[in-house]
Amino acid sequence: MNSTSAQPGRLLHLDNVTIRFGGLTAVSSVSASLGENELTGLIGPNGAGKTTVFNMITGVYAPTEGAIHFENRPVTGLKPFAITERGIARTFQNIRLFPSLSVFDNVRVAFHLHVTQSTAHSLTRGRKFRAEERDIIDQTRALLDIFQLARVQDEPAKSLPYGDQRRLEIVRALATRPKLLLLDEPAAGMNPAEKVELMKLIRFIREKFRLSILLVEHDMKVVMGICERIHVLEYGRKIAEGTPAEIRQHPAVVAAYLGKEVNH
Amino acid sequence: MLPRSQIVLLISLATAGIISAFSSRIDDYILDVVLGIGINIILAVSLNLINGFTGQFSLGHAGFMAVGAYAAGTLTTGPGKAWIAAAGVSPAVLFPFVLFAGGLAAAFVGLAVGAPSLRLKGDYLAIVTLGFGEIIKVILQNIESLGGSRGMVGIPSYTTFFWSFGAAAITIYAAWALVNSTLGRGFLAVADDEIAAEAMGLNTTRYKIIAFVTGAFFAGIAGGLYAHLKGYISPAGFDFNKSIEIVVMVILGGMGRHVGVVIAAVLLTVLSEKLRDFGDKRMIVYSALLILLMLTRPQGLFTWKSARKASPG
Amino acid sequence: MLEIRNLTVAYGAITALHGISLTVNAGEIVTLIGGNGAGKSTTLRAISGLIRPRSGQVLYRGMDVTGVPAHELVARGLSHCPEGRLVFANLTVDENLRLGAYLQHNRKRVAEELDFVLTLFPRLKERTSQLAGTLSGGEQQMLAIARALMSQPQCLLLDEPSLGIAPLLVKSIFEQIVALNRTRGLTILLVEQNANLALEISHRGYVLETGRIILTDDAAALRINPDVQEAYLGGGE
Amino acid sequence: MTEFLQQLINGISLGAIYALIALGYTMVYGVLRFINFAHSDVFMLGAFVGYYAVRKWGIPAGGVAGGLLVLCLAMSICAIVGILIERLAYRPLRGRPTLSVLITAIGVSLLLQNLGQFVFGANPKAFPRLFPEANFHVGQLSITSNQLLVIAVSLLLLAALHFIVHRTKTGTAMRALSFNATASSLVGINNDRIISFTFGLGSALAGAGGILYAMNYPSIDPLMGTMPGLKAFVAAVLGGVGSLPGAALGGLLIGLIETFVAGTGWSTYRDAVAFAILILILLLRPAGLLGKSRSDKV
Repeated sequence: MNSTSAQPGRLLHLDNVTIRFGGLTAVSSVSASLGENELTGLIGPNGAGKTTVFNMITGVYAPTEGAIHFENRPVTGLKPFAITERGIARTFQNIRLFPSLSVFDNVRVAFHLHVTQSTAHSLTRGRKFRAEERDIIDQTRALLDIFQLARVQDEPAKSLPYGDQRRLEIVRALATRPKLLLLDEPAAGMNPAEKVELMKLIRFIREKFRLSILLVEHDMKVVMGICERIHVLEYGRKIAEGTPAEIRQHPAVVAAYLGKEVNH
Repeated sequence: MLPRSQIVLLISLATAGIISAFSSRIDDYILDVVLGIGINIILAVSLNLINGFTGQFSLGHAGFMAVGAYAAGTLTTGPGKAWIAAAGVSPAVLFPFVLFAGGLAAAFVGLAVGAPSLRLKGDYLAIVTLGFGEIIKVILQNIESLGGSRGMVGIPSYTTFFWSFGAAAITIYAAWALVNSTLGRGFLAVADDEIAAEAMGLNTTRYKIIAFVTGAFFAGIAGGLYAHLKGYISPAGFDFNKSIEIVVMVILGGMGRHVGVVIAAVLLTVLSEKLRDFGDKRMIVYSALLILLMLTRPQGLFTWKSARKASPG
Repeated sequence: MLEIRNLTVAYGAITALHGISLTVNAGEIVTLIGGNGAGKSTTLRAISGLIRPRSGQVLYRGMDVTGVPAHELVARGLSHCPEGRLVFANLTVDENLRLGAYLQHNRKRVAEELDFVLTLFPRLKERTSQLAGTLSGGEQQMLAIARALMSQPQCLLLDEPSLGIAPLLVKSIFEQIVALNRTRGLTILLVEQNANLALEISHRGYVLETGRIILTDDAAALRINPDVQEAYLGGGE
Repeated sequence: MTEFLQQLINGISLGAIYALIALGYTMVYGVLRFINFAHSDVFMLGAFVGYYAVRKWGIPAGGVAGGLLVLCLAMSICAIVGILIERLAYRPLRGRPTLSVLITAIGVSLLLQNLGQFVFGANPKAFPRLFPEANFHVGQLSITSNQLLVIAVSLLLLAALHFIVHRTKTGTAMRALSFNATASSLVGINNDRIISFTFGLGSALAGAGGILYAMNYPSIDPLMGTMPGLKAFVAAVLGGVGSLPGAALGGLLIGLIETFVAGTGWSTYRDAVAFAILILILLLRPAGLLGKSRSDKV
């Protein structure tokens, strides 16, 4: 429970994190560490507790036991918005955009963490306020340009096709300028060609924005293809950790994740 | 150079001043209705900030209006009258300060109401705000020095065309300016998806409280104007039905639309006057229209564009 | 028994199914496999009337049942056991099962059917007066299947019966599914993430990818198909 | 002590009526997840059916048979009205945002009140005597036969409701639907029909509540439903919305609290007390005394 348990140089550290809902233990003393600029995968069969771990890191749930450290500072039990302020941004398994806001505003609003003027300044609308607003509008455009969303910037987010919505959600998260980006099943509902694109996109984001990425994903190909380290959950417990090559050979993983009945 | 929005505001204020100078030529009854329109615009636009833009359903707006009305009325009629006399300035000159004080009082109550209850959502929040509105009414009924349930009489008629529409113009400007900024987009984000808004680092509680307190402030101003227009206020005048009336304006105008809500406020005030001819059938028509509206056009009558554009001005 | 023609389903701007067609013959077990979000559950939901397709047709025993609400399809012998074990947690196991036979007014038939499903899943027998919410995950899944059987369906849509359940229980559940198919001639359309297991008990399979059917074949053929191997069977080692 | 017992009896008798109304709120919330604002006006309607039955339709009152007949009539008419309201105003909005439905419900409530004022007249009317009346004295205590009747009828109706909900197929279907509408349709339950039934049942209880209320407070007017309605709603929240025993318990508590507050020097704040309780409950224990909390899924 003390901060010395966090390892120096590690970006995110989970220390024996447990959460119980009623009588049910959804996640049971999971420990894991993430490094700077690392691409990590979190996998496991459906219902293994991946999204629950995600929700604890992002403050949606507070762990019943254990601690979470980010940049060696405790973030356990902080509210979601406070966690985002610290530099952790996320996407959702079932896309959660601001449906009635334009694509542009979806991204613009995420820049709010970097606005220096207060709410009251939007009433007086002085020179400095307007300069900053113009600056944010420019940055929003630039970001949308990078991800080829500029052409639809005035459309309401809900009218975009599925793939664009997924991408917009990632762009919106990037606008908060995170040090760690959590992606919850970004490949869900994509065909193989789109998945290849997504893998390129994730690598590109990591290089371009120099951040760490934690990926919860079902698709083994995607996870094995891009992650440097993989953590495996089953029934709320961590059963393995290692490089893709190690995970592929790991007997517990083969048994749990790929199904015991594999016989060929 | 001022931003365009502020130039528009100044022109509006000047126009209100000019029309006000000629208001003695307008028929008394019509002037009364017209000034009422200004007040209803303030009420609708301020509630729109809470219900429309921030998506927090409040059913107690009339309560904040009551606080403003009583606070302002006390300053010009009750104990405050002596202080004003002592200040030696014309009471009409002090009127904006009186209105401001009414607004502040309402904002303060808004904070006290909003801070605990904005954790609730949807119809629960609606019921709690309704409850607070009723409590405010009951408390006012029990304060004898404010006239109790008989109400407060003899409030001077300070509300002119300029004050009514000047305040309306300022309210519209403030509501527009508040949501038209990077921070202000947060209000809309809270309305759209609270969980996603939190995940983007928005302190949703803070946003809700700002919207609620600002909305209450302008409702208080409207209350002050109302008190000094009618000359008489009573707790019963700020009941649940009044809150509903304001809610209907916001819904009719299309929640979260500036222009639509203003148009709706004008139309409904006029309609309400016209329906007086129906006598006791007036409210039957009114409620039937409300149901019909929800069944046929729940998004409001005046909704055109679906996405809002960005502008720094 | 069941035929889908050009079924298209959309949620708002997002199209989940792009005109898929498939057939399930009487007495068959057919598996629908595909990745997360491929549209498997959506297909079942569209068949059972929980969602209205944008276009296309659902034919059940030769009759067009597109857009017929779920509760009427149950009356016609089409039962859908949904994903996520939607058992009534606030009701007892017994009440859950009896609700499964909601449309059956003959008490004797209900009692017979109750006996039948309880012999099928003896674990439930010991827990009939317990609230369904207090059952373990696997028991809830058994209850969900048992409840779906209570309506004596001719055709069963089964969504992810192995979801979050210990392998041993999964095995026993799958054995019961096969038994039902053999003894009662129950037609089953199965959606399953554990493709290997599902194909093992199925006659045929369809592979669904981003709302389109990209492959269909005999179950045995699908199991040795290299593409399927790599994508869904965890092959490639 | 006598004073206390007297208040206790008054409170229980008032609380029993609140409980009857609260059950309607809670049942509708259970199956549709929204607050039926018009419920309090169905309650008002119940009282007026009683009035018209005796004054205009010539049903003989004052005896036990006549009184019961009027009670049943009010319950039946209210049930029909409740079903009609759901069919016409709420069903077309199925699946729309809660707020649209809530506003529609407010509209229906206003419509009923104003139609009431138009048809019945806005002035209060004296409610006729339905049952034989008597006063019983136990020491210093004074109990009216009407108070006893209220308690007896309420208990009877509560028992009947409990039987329907827990012992009949339709009741089980109601509970299933309130747990999950998708799952209930997949076992062959026609959700629309169960919702209609729920509205009918809740409205019948409100109709009975209207009659019982008017027997004890025999001046009725078209706006009479508002306050008891709001308090019954508070009772439902206090007990935990969606929980039937909770609604009964909440009703009883609100009735007792209100009666005791009225007995003190704070009687003018009587109406505010219910709201203060509501606000406290929602802030401290939003799930209510007997309710279960639900959380948003991410």
